[in-house]
Amino acid sequence: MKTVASFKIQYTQFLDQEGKEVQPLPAEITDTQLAEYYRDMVFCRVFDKKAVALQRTGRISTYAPLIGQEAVDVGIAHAMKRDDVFLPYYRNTGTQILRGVSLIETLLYFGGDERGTAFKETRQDFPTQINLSTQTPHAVGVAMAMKLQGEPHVAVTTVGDGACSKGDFYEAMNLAGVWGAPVLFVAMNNQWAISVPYESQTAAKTLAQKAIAAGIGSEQVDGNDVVAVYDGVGRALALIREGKGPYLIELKTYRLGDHTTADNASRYRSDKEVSEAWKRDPIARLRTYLSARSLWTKDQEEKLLTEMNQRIEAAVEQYLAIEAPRAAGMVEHLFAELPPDLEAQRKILDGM
Amino acid sequence: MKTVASFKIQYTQFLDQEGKEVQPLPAEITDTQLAEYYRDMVFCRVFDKKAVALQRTGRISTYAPLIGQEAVDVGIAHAMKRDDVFLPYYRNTGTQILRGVSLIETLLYFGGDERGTAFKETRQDFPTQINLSTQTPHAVGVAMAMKLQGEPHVAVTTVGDGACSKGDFYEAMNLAGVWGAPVLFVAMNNQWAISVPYESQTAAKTLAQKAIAAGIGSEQVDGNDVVAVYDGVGRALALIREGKGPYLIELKTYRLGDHTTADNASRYRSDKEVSEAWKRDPIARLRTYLSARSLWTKDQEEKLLTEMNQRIEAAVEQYLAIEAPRAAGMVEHLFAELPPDLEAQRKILDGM
Amino acid sequence: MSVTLVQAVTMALARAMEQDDRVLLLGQDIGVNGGVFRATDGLFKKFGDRRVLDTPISESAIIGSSIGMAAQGLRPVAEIQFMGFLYAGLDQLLSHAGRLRSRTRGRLSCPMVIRTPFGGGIRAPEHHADSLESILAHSPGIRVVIPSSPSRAYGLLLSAIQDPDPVVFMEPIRLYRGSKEPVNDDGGGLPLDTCFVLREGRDVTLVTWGNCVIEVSEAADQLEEEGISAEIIDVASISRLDMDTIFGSVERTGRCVIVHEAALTAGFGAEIAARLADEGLLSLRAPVKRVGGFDTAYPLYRLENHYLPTTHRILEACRAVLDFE
Amino acid sequence: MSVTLVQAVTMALARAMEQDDRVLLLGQDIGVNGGVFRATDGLFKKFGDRRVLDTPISESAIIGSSIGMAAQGLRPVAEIQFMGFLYAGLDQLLSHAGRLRSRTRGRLSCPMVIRTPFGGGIRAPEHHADSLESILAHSPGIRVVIPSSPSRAYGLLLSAIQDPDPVVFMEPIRLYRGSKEPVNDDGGGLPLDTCFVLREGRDVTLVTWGNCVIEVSEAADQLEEEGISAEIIDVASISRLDMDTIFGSVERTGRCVIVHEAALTAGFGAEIAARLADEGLLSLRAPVKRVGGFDTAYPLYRLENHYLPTTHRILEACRAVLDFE
Ligand SMILES: Cc1ncc(C[n+]2csc(CCOP(=O)(O)OP(=O)(O)O)c2C)c(N)n1
Ligand SMILES: Cc1ncc(C[n+]2csc(CCOP(=O)(O)OP(=O)(O)O)c2C)c(N)n1
Ligand SMILES: [Mg+2]
Ligand SMILES: [Mg+2]
Repeated sequence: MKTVASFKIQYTQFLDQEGKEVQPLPAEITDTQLAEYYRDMVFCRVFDKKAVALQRTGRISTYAPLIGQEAVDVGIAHAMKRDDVFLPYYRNTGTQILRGVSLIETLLYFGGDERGTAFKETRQDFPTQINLSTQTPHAVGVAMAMKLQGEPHVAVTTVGDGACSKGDFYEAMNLAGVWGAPVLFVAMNNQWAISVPYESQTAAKTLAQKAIAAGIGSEQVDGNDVVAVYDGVGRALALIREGKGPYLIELKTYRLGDHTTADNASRYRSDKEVSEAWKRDPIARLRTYLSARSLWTKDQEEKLLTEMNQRIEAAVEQYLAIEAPRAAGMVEHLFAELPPDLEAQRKILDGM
Repeated sequence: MKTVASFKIQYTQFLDQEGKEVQPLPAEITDTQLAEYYRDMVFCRVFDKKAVALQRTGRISTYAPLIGQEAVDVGIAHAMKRDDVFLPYYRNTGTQILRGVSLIETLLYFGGDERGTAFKETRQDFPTQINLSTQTPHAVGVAMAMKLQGEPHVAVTTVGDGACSKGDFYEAMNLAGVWGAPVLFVAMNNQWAISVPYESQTAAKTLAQKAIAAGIGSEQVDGNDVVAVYDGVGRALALIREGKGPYLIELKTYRLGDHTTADNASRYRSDKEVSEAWKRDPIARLRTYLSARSLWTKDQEEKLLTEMNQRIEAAVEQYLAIEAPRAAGMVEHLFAELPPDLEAQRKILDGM
Repeated sequence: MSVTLVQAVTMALARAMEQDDRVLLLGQDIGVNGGVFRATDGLFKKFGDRRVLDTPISESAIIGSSIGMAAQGLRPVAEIQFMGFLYAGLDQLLSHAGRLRSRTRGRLSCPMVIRTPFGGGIRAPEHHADSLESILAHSPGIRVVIPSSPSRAYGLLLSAIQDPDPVVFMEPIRLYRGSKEPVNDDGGGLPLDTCFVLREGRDVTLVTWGNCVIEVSEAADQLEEEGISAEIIDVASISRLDMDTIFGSVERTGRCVIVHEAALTAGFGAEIAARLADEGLLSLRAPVKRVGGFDTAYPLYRLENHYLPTTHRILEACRAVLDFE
Repeated sequence: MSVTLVQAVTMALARAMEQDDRVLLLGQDIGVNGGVFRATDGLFKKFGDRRVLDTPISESAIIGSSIGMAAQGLRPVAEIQFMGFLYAGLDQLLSHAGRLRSRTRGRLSCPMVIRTPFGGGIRAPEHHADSLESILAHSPGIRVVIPSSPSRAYGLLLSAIQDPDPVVFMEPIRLYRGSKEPVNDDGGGLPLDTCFVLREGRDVTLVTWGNCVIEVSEAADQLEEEGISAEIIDVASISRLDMDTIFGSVERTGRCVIVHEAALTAGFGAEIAARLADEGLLSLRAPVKRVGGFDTAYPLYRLENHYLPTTHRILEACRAVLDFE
C-alpha cells in the first residue's frame, strides 16, 4: 500500500473561554475594532431577545434565535466586503442586519411579509433560506457569475451542521471546486439540528473535512471567539479573492436558545449541557478580555444597552405601524409582467 | 492552529501493468482461483463483444460496454458472498452474471423487457440502475435492514466517477456512517463520465477521499488488477462484516469502449489516450502473469474462447425465441393487486 | 378516548408497531423529540432506537433508504417533516419507490409509507405549506391518502402501513389539533380506495380533501341555512381515486364544486373535473367549478388566509353553479 | 436552410449567444461532445469554455447554480440530459427558481432556461422517457414551453431565453430528427403564451403538444379521408396556457379530444378538460376525451409503443365523441 493523498484539518482560536489569549491576536485587529465587535455582538443579543418577545406576544411568527452564536454573525459581517454577496440560512439575522438589512425589513420578514426581503441596501444578497442547504448551489452560481464577469467579489453562504448532511451542500462544493468559483461555505456547527445532536447527524469528526470530498480547502475555527471568526473568515476570503478557489470554514459554536420559538429544547437536551455551554458565551468572553485590558467599562455597557433598546424599540414601533400588504401582491410579483392567464386571479385577490 | 483531524488515502496494487508482482500476492489466493478470475474476465469480454454486436444488428438496444473493466466485475463478484446484496449501476453486467443473473435475463433486459430483471437467482439483488447514484441510499436501507434483522450480510453498491458528484451518493454515505450500516460503496473510476473527464467532474484528487466527508473508511485500489480488486473488496467486506461500519473503495480503471452503443468516444478523447490505456488492460496483465508461471497456455485460451462463444450463442438463440411480453403486463405488475381504477386501462392494454 | 388527529396518528403508529415488528419509523426529530408535531410522541421510549430512527437532514436518503429496507422485508414508515421538503425526495419516491415492483415484475417491492404534514394556515415559515397531491397522483405506482378526521387518520394510516405498496400519507396540518373525536384503538383499517361521504345532500356536490374540509363544511352549513342541501365528499384516497361515489353524487345533484388548497392549475381538482367532463357529462346541469389556491407562490403568513380557499370563495362558486340558468 | 428540430435548437442557442453575451450554457456533455443529441454541437468551439460549461453529474446543482447566475444578471441556459433526470432538480426548480422573484418582491429574479428532451419512442433505457409538464404547470412562477416543429423550436427558444423569468423548454425527443423544414435564422421570437393552430377543422378539436403531434396528425389525416374535418391545436405554451384559442375552437366544433403521452391521471390534459367543463361547458356537444400514456411506469422499450398514445387510440376517442348521440 502506498499513500496517494493526505489531509489535515486545523483549528484556530485566539481567546479561550476565560477570555485569555491562547495566541497573540492578529496584528491588524485594532482595539477599536474589538470594541466594535463587542458592541455588535451585544446588539445581536438585544435584538434577538426582542424578537423572541415579539413572537411571544404574536407580533411576529416563528423566529430562530441566534443567542450564543453572536460571534459568528459579527465575525462574518465584519470580514465580508460590501460588494460580496451573502446567502444566509435562517440563523444569521445578525449578519444580515450588520450588512445593511434594516430592522424594519427584518421584522417585516418574520412578521410574514415579503416586503421584508426587498432589501433596500444589500440589493444582491439573497433572502433568508429556510429550505436547508438549497442556497449553497445558488452561491456557486452567484460566485461563478462574478468570476465570469471579472468582479473581485466573493459569495458567502452559511449552513447549519444539520444542513451539511444534505445532497445540495456536497453538489455545490463539488461544482465550486471544478469551476474554481469564488465562494465561501460557512458551516455553523452549533451541535444540534433541532433535536438531533451532531453525533447522530454525521460520523465525520469535523464538518470542515467534508470539503475534502470536493477537493477544496477547509478549516475549523472557534465560532465563539469573534477574533477567530473574523480572522478565519477574513483569511479565507482573501485566499478566494486571490483566485485560490472555494473554501469551507467550520465555526464551532453552540445554540444556547431553542431551535425556534416553536421549539422547546428542554425536551431533548439537558440543562447541564446548556449551562456548560454558557461558559463559552462569546460575549462574556470578549467582555472579560476587554475589561482586563480596560477597553470596556460598566458605564459603557449600560449606555450601550440603553441606546440599543431605544433603536430597536423605535424600529418595532415603525414596523407595527406599517399597513398590511395588498393581497394582489402575491400574484403581481410572480413574473416580470403579469401573464394574461393570471389576470382573473389578480382581480379576485384585488377584491379581498 | 492545531490539527484536529488527519486522513490519508492508500493505494493497493499487486500486479503492475506488465503483469509483474509489485508485492507478494495475498497468501489465500490460490493458483486455481487466479485461473478462474482469468476465465471469468475473458468471459466478460466475450459477452460484452457479443452484446455490442447484438445492438448493432438491432437485437437489443442501448448497451454499456464494460470492456477494460473486467477486473472490477470479476473481483467484486468473487469477493462477495451469495447472500450479500448487490445494487449495481449499468456497467456491472459482468458481476451480475457471475452472481447468477442468467444470460437470457441479461439479454432480455437490454432487449427492453422487464422480465429480464425478475432474476430467478440472486432474488435480493437490485436491478441495474440507470438513474445515477440513486441506488446508493437503497443500499443503505438494504444494509440497515440486514443489520436490524441480525443477518451477517453486506450490501454492495457500485457507482461511476460521474455519479460520485451527485447528492444521493453523499447523503447515502453520511447516513450509512451514522447508522453503521453494513454497506460497501464501490466507486468505479474509469476516468470519464460520457465525455466529461475526471478533472471536470471533481477537484478531489481521489474518489476515495469523498468518504472522509461521511467519516467512513476508504481506500483506492488498482481496478485493472483483479488481484487487488479481489483483495481490496474482500478486506473491506470482512471489516464491514465485523461490524466496523460502511466503507468506500475506489477502483481505478479505464473505459476502453464507448460510453454506450449510442456514444462515439472519438468525439471527445484521443486515440492516443485510449491506446495508452490498453497497455493497462486487466486481461493481458493477468495472462502475462499466469503464462510466466505456466498456469495458462494458448491451448487453454482457445478452448476457453470456443466454450464461451458456444454458451453465449446458445443463450442468444434462446433469447431470440422468447415471445414478446404481454402489453397488459405493464399495469399488472404495478401494485400487488390491480387497483379497481386501473382495470379499464388493463383491458385496453390486454386488447393490444 | 377522544383524541386529536395527530394523536390518532400516534395511536395508529403504536398499534402497527405492536402488531408487526417489521414496522419501523425513521425521520428527522421523530425520536426523543417525538416529532415537531409530536406525531411520534412516546414511541421512541416505548419501542427503542431500533424501531424509531432519527435521521440526518437528507430527504432523498430518507426515502431512498426506506426503499432498500422495504425491499428487504421491513415496513418503514418515514416522516418528511413538512411536505415542502419532499421535493428533494421526489426522485427517490417517483423514479424508484413507485417503480421497483413493476421493473422487477414483482420480485422486489416497496411496502413503505411516507407520512408528511401538508398545507397552510398555521403561520409557519416559507416552504412549510406546500400540497403536492396532484404531482404524486400523476406518478405511477404509489398511493396517496389524506385523512380528514382523527378516526379516518387512524384507520387509513393502519391500512397504509399494511399495504404491500408505497403509500404517501398526507396529514392535514390545520386539522392536526383542530378538534377531537373518540377513536377506538382496535387496529381496524379503512379502505384505501374509497371516498367518504361526510354529509349527504341533494342540491350540489362539494368534493374536497384534507384541510379544506373545514371551510367546505362551513360553506355547507351556511347553504343549509339558506335551505340548500349540499353533499360533501371527502376524496381521502386521491390515488387510487374512487370516481364512482363522485359520479353517483353528481348524477343526483347535477352540480359540483371541487375545493383544494393546492394551486388551481393542474391541481388534482382538474382530474376530477376532467372525469366529469367525460363520463359524467350527461349528469352536469351546471359548469364544474373549482376553488383552489392561487397559481402563485404560497405567500408568507400575513397573506396566507387570502391564498387559501375561503368559505366566501367556496360559497361564491356554489352560488354560480346553483344559479346556473 | 432546411433543418431538423434539434438543429433549430442549436441555431437558436447560437443566435441568442451572439446577440447577448450574458447568455451562457451549462450541462452534462454539452461542451466538446456537443450534447448527447448534438443540440449544442459546435457551440463550445465557437463560444469557448466561458460560455459553454460542462458540469458534473449534479442536476440539483445545475439548476441551483443557474439560479445564482441568473440572479447576478447572467442568462443561463441549462440542459438536463433527459427529463427523467429532472426529478433530482425539482426542489431547486420549483421551490426556488419559480419563487425568487416573488419572495424578494422583484429585487432578484431568475431569467433562466432549462432545456430538456422529453418523452419516449426512441428505444432508450429506463428513466429516459418521462414527461413532466403537468408537474411543472402546477408549480408557480415558471413557464413551460414545448415546440413541435423546427421553426417553432427556433422561435420559442429565442423568446424563452429573452424572457425575464424561468422557462422550462421541453424538447420532443421523437421530433428531434423526425423531419426538416426551412428555418430563417433571423432572431425572431414567437410568443410564449399562445397556442398554434396546426390545422383548421370543423368537426372535432384535437388538442395536443410535443411528440404526439405526430400521431394526432396521422389521426386527422385518416379522419379527413373519411370526410371528417379535425382542427389540431398545438398548446405549445403549457404554462401560460392560452385557453381562448381552445375555447374558440371547441365553440365551433363542439367536440374535443386531448392527447398527451404523459400518464393520463392528473396529466395536463386534465386541466384543459376541467376548463372546458367549467367555462366551456355550453360549447360541449360530447364528452371531452383524453388519450394519454397509461397510469403506469413507462415500460422498457419493447412495450413502449403500446404505452404511448397510438393513432388507433386517438381515432377511437375521436369516433366516440363524433358518434356521441
Ligand atoms: C430540507 C429541509 N428539511 C427539513 C427542514 C426542517 N428543519 C428546519 S431547521 C432544521 C434543523 C437544521 O439544523 P442545522 O442545519 O444544524 O441548523 P441550526 O438550526 O442548528 O442552526 C430542520 C430539520 C428544513 N427546513 N429543510
Ligand atoms: C441522474 C442522471 N443524470 C444523467 C444521466 C445520463 N448519463 C448516463 S451515464 C452518464 C455518465 C455517467 O458516468 P459515470 O458515473 O462515470 O459512469 P460510467 O458510465 O463512466 O461507468 C450520464 C451523464 C443519468 N443516467 N442519470
Ligand atoms: Mg445546528
Ligand atoms: Mg466514469
